[in-house]
Amino acid sequence: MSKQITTLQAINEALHHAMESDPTVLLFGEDVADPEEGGVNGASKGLSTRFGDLRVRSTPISEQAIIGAAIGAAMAGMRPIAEIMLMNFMTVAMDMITNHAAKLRFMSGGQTAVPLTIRCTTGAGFGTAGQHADYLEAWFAHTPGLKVVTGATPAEVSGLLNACIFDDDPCIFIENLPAYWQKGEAPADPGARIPLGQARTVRDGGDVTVITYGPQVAVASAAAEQLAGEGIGVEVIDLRTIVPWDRDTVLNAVARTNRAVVTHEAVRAFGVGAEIASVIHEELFGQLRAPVQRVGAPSSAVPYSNPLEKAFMPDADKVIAAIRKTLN
Amino acid sequence: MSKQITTLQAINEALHHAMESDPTVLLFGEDVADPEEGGVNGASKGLSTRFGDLRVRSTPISEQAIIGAAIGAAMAGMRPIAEIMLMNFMTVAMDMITNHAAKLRFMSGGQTAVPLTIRCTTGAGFGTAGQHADYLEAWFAHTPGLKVVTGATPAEVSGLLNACIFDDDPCIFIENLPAYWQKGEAPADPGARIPLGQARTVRDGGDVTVITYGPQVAVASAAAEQLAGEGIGVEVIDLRTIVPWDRDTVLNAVARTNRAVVTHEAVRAFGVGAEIASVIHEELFGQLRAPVQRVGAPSSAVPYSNPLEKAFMPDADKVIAAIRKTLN
Amino acid sequence: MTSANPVQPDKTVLLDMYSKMSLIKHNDETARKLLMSGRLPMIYYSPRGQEVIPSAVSVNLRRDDYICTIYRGTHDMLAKGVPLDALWAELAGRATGTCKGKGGPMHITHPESGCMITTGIVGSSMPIANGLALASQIKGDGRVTVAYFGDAASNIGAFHEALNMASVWKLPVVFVCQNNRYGEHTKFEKATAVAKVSDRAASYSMPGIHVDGNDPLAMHAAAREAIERARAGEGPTLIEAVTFRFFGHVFGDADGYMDKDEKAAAMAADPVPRYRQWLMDQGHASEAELAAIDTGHESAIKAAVEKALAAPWPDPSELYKDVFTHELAPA
Amino acid sequence: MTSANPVQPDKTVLLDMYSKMSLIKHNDETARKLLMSGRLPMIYYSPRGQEVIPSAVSVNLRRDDYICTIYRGTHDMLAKGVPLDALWAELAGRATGTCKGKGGPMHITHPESGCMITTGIVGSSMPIANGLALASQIKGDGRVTVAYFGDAASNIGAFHEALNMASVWKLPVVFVCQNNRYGEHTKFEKATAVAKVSDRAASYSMPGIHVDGNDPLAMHAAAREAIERARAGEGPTLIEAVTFRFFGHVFGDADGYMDKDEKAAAMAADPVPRYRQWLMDQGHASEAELAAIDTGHESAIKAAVEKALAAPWPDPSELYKDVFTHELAPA
Ligand SMILES: Cc1ncc(C[n+]2csc(CCOP(=O)(O)OP(=O)(O)O)c2C)c(N)n1
Ligand SMILES: Cc1ncc(C[n+]2csc(CCOP(=O)(O)OP(=O)(O)O)c2C)c(N)n1
Ligand SMILES: [Mg+2]
Ligand SMILES: [Mg+2]
Repeated sequence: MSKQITTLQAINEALHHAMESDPTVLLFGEDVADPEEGGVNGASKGLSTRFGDLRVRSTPISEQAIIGAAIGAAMAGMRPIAEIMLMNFMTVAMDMITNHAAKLRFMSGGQTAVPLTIRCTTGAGFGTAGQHADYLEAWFAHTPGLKVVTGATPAEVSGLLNACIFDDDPCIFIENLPAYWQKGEAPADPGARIPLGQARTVRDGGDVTVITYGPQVAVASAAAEQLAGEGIGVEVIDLRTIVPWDRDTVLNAVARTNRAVVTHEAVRAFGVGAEIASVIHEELFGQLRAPVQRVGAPSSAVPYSNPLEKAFMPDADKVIAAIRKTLN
Repeated sequence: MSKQITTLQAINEALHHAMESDPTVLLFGEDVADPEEGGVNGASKGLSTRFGDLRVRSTPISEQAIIGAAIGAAMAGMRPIAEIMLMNFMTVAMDMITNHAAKLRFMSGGQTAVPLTIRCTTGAGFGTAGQHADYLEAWFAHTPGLKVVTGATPAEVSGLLNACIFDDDPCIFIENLPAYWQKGEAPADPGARIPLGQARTVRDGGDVTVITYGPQVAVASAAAEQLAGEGIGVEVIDLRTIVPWDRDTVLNAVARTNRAVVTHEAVRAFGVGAEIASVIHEELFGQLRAPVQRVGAPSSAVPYSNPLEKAFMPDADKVIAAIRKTLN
Repeated sequence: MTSANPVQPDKTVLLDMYSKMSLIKHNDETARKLLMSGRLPMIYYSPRGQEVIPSAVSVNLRRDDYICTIYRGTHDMLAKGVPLDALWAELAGRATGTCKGKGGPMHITHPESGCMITTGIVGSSMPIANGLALASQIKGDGRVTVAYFGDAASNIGAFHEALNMASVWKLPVVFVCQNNRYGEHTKFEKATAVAKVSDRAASYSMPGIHVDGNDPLAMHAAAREAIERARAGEGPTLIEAVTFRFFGHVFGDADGYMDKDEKAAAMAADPVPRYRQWLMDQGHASEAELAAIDTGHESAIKAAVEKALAAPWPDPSELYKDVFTHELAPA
Repeated sequence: MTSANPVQPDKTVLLDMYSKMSLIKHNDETARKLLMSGRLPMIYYSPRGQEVIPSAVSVNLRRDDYICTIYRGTHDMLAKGVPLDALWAELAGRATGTCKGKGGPMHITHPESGCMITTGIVGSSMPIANGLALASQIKGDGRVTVAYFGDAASNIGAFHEALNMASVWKLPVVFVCQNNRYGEHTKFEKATAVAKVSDRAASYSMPGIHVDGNDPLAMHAAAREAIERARAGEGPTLIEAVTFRFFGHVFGDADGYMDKDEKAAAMAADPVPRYRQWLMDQGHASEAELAAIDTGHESAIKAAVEKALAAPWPDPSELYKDVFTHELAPA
């Protein structure tokens, strides 16, 4: 069995490889340089020492300026990686991300490109409560011009991050904070890129297809494992890229199982699951044995209290309940 | 036939009535006071003269400060109406709106309320292009704690705006800019409130139900009119409130017609239509004669060039095409 | 102990300040012990070393005055009067907490004592403070609002917009920047293009006061001046109170990014025992009086912690309450 | 004509400045005529009255230097060299426009002439300008970036964050605030808590220059000083250029909110004819030379307009192009 590394190590190695292989790759964000310990979680440890203060910069707490600087540098031919510490802080840079990064290529008629990667972490389960744990991918998925990507294992995170960095369009790369310290197989090559727009079948199963991404891949897999014991075959698909998402893989899979569940940690209402479910119904109408079930967080802010946080997060039991609904 | 007024007049009269009837109602935004002509479109003309500079204030161009001030005043027992000139400018105040206004009641365990109404205008059709015409209701609908409301006629705008102003939760009130100068029946009473969460059946029809809101109500009605000529009965439902939306009215209607189309001016992908369509499929599975069709803008920024802008906006022809799809 | 302050507050005020400082210090020590022992895991930003600032500010405030604070805010809350029992129950995530356990350490709210919001977003205390002050200006209730924030927060847009608006509208608000020399792991100088945050007041035609935030008398004088100005309707003030955080950014912080000598020197000059000694030297209080204050707080904190840890958890149905005024139907 | 400037630029530069001013003035007159006649409906923010600023700035820039401008930006674009044909085709929404008709008046972009972005969002030209300057700093290409923005934009958060970062990183950028006394319908004084925007430079330890933006020589001197500083790697400068917009905020603006005398006085002191007269008085150019420049521009503008209005519209399939590098499948 190959080397096991944490998601943090995978990110750190991918960043090293990207900066090593292309001098136009830049990194900036709060505390990312080594004098500031290479990020509060150490994701960028070693980079400023190795690649210098010009390319790797700790910034003021100024998210609009961080994303603006990344957009401008990208327009001038660089490949900046801008780190927004937590996804909720994207809100203070929302104009830069959605009115500018997302639209400049289109509004300029293709004259200017914004090959920018915005890394951010998020995720409940840490007791960080209402303003530090939201999954907001649905906002960005609804904003034409942005690619939205997230990985489920260290190797996946590495390959997808590399793909984003070298993609010529702005990418929102979402990292699950609780997963930072989880281990998994190291990528064969820290420079390997996983093509955007291609989903991954995590596990085969003939009865139901569960479509998910990010931390919910592990949750869905646990649910599948449990149901396997009952002889229920659950297929798990990791979308990897939410925009553009892999319609073919999803539709072909559901065309086989005729049952589908979509699950994400984000709030269920008006979430990404609604788009996936709608397309499945549009394309496979008449073939489905049950309506597509959607699992997600309830419509509240992320609560602090531990039992509330547990009740808030979609867990294996909730995914199993949704799967059973498709089987009745 | 009763008095005809423009949407602008309806808003102006509703604001006058609200400020007259309740001294805690405040209004601030860019240029809203009379020395600045009561707003660039005159929506608030006369208010500062009548109610004074303490309650009606033109602000600096500082959307974070505008919404922040509105939140604080609301927590202290006022009913502020904050005007964000155009919906795209909400992006610079996104933290205040989504991390604060939306969450303070929940995060404080119900100790603090934010009875705030954020008015904004938007809408394509004016050649204002990429950064001045977006419909972003899906973002706010996906943010627990916000109510999202929009009206389709002067009387509806008046009644719904009044309901928002006197609602105890933060409301995003979306005004369609092109509709500002369109006339319609005046409300019987400028203080009348239309309860939030109750949809309106604009037109009956036995064959297909079209669910929509805002400017698309007129578009859907035109489509219905045209198809009536062919003997196709199209029911048109105006949601009025996107959050909370009226599931009963929608589901009861579709349970009768067994065919549904959802249309909005916003980008189709990951839009509000996906949630509505998903719920219809979840609740009426097996009863539908066709998959719910979704109409919305394509996945690009709002284009400038007139023919492109026309092609971008969902018009009656696109709604008709979607309706026909449900009939085949 | 030096002080820019000519007029010295009377003994009750001097002791009141000490009492608040002692409460904050002991509360923080208890919090860190509980974390260390694993008895109460939580995300915690120690205010240790910054006790003087909110203590000196709060003795100049009325109970009905408002404060807006941040994740690093237990010192600001306690100084303003947030009760220990409700505070600890919230830190423990219990139904009896200030926020029923829904908000947690970064969102403590207690309107009864004037603590209107604790935000986890850098800079966001300021625009909201303006709104509270705006309401007071309209109602004429004479209240003052204090917005607390850190040095690094002076580089974010919300700071600029809020101070400009507060000045244009002459709002009764006081902006208190607690400059503890670091924003997370980044040194003040590395992120901030001005030597003194207080100099930025000039951009808003607002008085800017630069004060040693660890000097109780100087801090008291600065706070009183600003609060009186606000209450008199003469507009906002920006106070930069220089201080230091003894235990890094967040509990568990390795401090590897810190200047060790700087930290050692700051801790050696711990403002709480220093002020305690000064009170005795000046004959304002005896060792016994001060010890009584300290032990009083210690036992109150101990009792609050035990009560909190024995309190009930919120029911899961709480997820559907307080989102809106009306309760949601469970999805 | 007064001027703070000791060294006077040579004749070619003086005439180059005039030529740009004349081009902008005539271009604006044509735009307003077309709007009045209804021949070309568009959303249009007249820069009439502000011709001097970008003209004086641009004669100090290299073609490969960058600018970031705003919705009120045709003067900045033309001064930097955006070609008339592509500009007018874009204003007319044609496939031959700078942006294939997709961007329109508020989003003119033309990298060849260094016009990297035109934004419709107040304040957003500044953070992006930093990024262009950052790329130059890293590449060492010696380019300078100019960020244009208005007086009211100095009250939005992006201004603050951008200037602080530019100073901390010593970026080769020049922030040019065109203070035309109004933000939409709101007077400068009513929204801005400082008498001079340039005084805000102190908050960023950055040089701040307050200059009469309608005085070509003073403006030239201020621009040269700032641009040379940036190119020398000595960091950013904030220039506040005082000027006036003759035709209100947006075409159709009733001006009811304006101080009539202020407007009349400003128009009476129209900087373009004033400079034209000065050039003749000083013997820098004859009436005939200047007339030749004017008529040259007039005919070029006329030709560009006719070409634009005859040009093809973009194909609807363009909606699916340039969203991403790869073309989208029509939904
Ligand atoms: C908008 C935003 N960006 C980043 C963060 C992450 N963050 C939390 S505290 C902090 C440092 C703030 O430093 P300072 O303002 O000096 O306050 P201190 O923590 O030193 O008291 C940062 C960057 C945040 N909470 N909000
Ligand atoms: C963030 C944002 N808020 C509001 C607006 C609407 N708006 C467009 S121009 C303008 C006034 C800007 O004034 P100023 O910065 O002085 O520039 P000027 O138009 O005078 O050249 C406003 C408020 C906007 N475009 N962006
Ligand atoms: Mg600090
Ligand atoms: Mg202006």
